[in-house]
Amino acid sequence: MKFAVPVFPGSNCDHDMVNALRDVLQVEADLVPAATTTTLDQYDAVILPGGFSYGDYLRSGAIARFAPVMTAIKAMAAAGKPVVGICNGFQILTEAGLLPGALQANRRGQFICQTSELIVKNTSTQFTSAYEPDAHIQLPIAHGEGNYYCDDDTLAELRANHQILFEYAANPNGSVANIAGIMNRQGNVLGMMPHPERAVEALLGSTDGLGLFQSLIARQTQEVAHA
Amino acid sequence: MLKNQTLSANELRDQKVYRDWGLTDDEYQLISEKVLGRLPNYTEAGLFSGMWSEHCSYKNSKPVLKKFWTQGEQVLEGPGEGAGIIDIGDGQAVVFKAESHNHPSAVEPYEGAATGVGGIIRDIFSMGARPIALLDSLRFGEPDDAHTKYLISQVVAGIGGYGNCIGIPTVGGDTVFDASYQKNPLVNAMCVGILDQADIQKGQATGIGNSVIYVGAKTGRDGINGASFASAEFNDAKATQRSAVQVGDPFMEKLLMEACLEVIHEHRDVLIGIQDMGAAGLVSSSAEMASKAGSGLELNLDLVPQRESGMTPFELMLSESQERMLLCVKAGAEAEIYAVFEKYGLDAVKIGEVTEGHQYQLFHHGQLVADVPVDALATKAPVYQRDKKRPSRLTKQSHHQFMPRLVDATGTLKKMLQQPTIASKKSLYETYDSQVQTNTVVKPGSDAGVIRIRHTDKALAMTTDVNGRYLYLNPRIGGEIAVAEAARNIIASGGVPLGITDCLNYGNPEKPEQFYDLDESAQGIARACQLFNTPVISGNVSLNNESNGEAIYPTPMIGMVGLIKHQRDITTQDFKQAGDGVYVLGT
Amino acid sequence: MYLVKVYVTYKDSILDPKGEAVNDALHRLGYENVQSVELGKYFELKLAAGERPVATEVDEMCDQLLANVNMETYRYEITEMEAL
Amino acid sequence: MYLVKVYVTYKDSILDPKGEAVNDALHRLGYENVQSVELGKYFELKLAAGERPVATEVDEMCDQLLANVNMETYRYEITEMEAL
Ligand SMILES: Nc1ncnc2c1ncn2[C@@H]1O[C@H](COP(=O)(O)OP(=O)(O)O)[C@@H](O)[C@H]1O
Repeated sequence: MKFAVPVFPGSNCDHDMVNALRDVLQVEADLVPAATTTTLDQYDAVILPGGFSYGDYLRSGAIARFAPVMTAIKAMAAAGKPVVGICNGFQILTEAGLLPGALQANRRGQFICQTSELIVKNTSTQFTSAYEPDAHIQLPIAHGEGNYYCDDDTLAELRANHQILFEYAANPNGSVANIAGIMNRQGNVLGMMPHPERAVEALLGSTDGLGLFQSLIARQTQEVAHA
Repeated sequence: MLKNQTLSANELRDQKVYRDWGLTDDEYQLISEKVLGRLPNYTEAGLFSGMWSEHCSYKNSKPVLKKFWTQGEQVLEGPGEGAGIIDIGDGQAVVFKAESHNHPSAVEPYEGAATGVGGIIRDIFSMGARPIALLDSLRFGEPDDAHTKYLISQVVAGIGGYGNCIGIPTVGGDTVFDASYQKNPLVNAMCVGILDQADIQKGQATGIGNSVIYVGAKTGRDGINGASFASAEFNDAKATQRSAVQVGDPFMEKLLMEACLEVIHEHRDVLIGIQDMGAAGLVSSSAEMASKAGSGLELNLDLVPQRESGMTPFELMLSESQERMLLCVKAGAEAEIYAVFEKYGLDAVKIGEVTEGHQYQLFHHGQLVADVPVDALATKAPVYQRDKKRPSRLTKQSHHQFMPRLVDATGTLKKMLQQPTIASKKSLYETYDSQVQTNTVVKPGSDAGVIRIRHTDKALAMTTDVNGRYLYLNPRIGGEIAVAEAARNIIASGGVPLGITDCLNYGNPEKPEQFYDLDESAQGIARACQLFNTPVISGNVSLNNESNGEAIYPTPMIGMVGLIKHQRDITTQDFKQAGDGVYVLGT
Repeated sequence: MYLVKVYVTYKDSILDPKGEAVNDALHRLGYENVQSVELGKYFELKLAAGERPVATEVDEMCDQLLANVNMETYRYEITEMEAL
Repeated sequence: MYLVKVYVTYKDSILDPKGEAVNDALHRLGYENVQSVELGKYFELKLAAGERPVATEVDEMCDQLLANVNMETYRYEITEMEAL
């Protein structure tokens, strides 16, 4: 399985993601420049990394959504391949309209870096199948604008279609309905504020992020086996 | 300050405008009579004011810094370059340095703190190292008035704002609240990087005809002559200084860092020197690069990328616009360097070249606007041996030890834990991304931050410490204690201390009692460094930390780095499980 | 040449965390009479006349980039610079 | 009750990285005719009449909190809400 990790100017968790994929999960992963990459056909999945794309000076993710690589990412999403946005990646996906809602400044106005307890709400997805239903997991968060907002109708829809994958056990940032991560209706685009790539080695405090990558990889292997 | 750009050399002398820039009458005379043999023009006097400021020349602190212990077989690069370097084996090295941004942070706390972080990061990557961690050492007044609260929240936001965005984890620091810092907060930032020893860079410009290339942000009128501002005493009446505000752009710096590291790693054969434009911007970086190499230098100021129109040579040379670097590159290799910066969307422009001889020459609109010996700027500032007098607070000290009477131990403990200085700093450091780069084994909140070195079994422990109150009571012993505390923090984290950097924060050195504090504590630090085998490899001096005549406690921040050979040896401060024994070691 | 002033604010139904923070801070400073604060963005653009009407262009820029129309609204004023 | 609109912008000579970023983004989107962008703040405050004149209070709030007078300037408009 081969992952693409686009590097937007200002991405800063791009190497962390690639290190997790290559060194820990032993899968192929390439950094691809957002400004010059126009196709991702050769990849099985794409993960938009955390950071401050274009400085996040306007709204986080607002400028990145126009980067050339986004055309390729949209094509991938439309083709049903997995598209994952972590932290800034989530912000970009909402700005790009690939996921509903928006991410606002944290309720207390400050950047927060801590380990947060999450509840895995839906485990019958390609992103979460390796977790136990309602598992409580520990993942680091590190964001200033992770306060998920959507209107009531959207929330109702997210709930009805089981699109909420991760909830905070204790809401750190003011997110609507404690939302930490959601997927699109089709189930192939995931956005989440917590950082699974920071939780793949016991030395660094938690390995609870492994499940997400393992789910994706297992699904891919299955598909290949079926084909 | 920016008016009067048209003053002639004679007018400058008669109106003594140079005084506003921090040059004394004696220094002005030295320049006219000994160094140049003529009156300096407006631009030249400006160059000297920047380069001869305490910040750039260490004219008051040199005799003190000489007393530091800087040896040790582990040292690859001692004080003098952008940052010091220590061998950590396997062909790798650790690079670190600390820098104070006290005055800018007092005036404009968010940007002052942010640009302090930005500056220290440039010092590290200009050595060829990739920054892997930040620490911050903060001193504020008691947090019970609105202004102090404002300073705290803005300084902390500024540090986080920069470090979080550029993607370097902030893994440690220390925070103390004391009335002595009420009007003069201290904001010291430290950056640690690692490199392969083959990549070590020097800030030098050699080889006649080689190109001097300017990269990064455009130059604007921000922070003109900030170096002499940083070295000046603070005073409520001087509200006009408020124009010296620079805004940091961490996004730009992220691109600049990646581009510079790419040049260092992949264009090593054509890169001769690289240095950041810090205090006294273009003049200090270029003059130092030429002086170190024994070269002359010629710059065409019309080529300097400019954000504003109509900037004078004085402004261009002394602007402290952030996120700029200066490179010296082999003649003919410019295009290959431009291509790298272009990829990151950054300006890279040849603005001059290395010349024969030892003159520093600036051209503007086709005219020679400054022509001075380069060493005069970079190394010939006067050095002052200040008078030293034991402060009355020490001579008057009674030998009766103050012994608190403890009646209610629990109550006293609870009260102590409520002291802001003792209480947890979690609400502050949780606003820093301490985990980006995914190497952080021990986050803030323990004795030292610990960063593993990827693909090895090693890790680095790092800490900042000093208790100004101890130095106030006894500068020499207080200095020793500061180093000892740092060493304990490293050892308690599983590391062997390697070396230190420092920020010497003191009052006005022209006051003999203040100079006593500086000189005595430096000797204490030196002695402790020798005992712990932790040479001083870099550092920074911040004098004149006074407001309305009152100095802060003598506060030499010690930043120490230690090596942990095996990751299994990493230890943390917290109790692990019920039933474990608790021991007290030492006296 | 045109000077365009663009004001971007949150839609009414949306909580504005930054505005709340400023509101609280003003109360702490003693301005108890402040009832509410909204914090929006204010852009000043200088624009050379293009082929299309300025207002059309500005509308587009706002929709695409300057505002997030899911939660923000915008308004703008256009002045010819010669007139300044 | 008063409605107060406050506009905060950078002083000259102060770097505006946010404005630059938006300017560059607009160029990449094809709006080459954009010459410059400044990005400031826009506040809408609702204020009950206090003991002191509104303008005095607003001036103070701006100086103390809403603007950073080291690098920003502000202007404001005050409207009586009844008049709205
Ligand atoms: N400004 C800061 N930045 C980052 N970490 C900090 C800061 N202040 C305190 N810390 C963290 O909290 C711990 C305890 O802080 P403090 O009580 O000030 O120092 P110490 O225990 O070293 O005397 C430090 O070791 C550090 O990990």
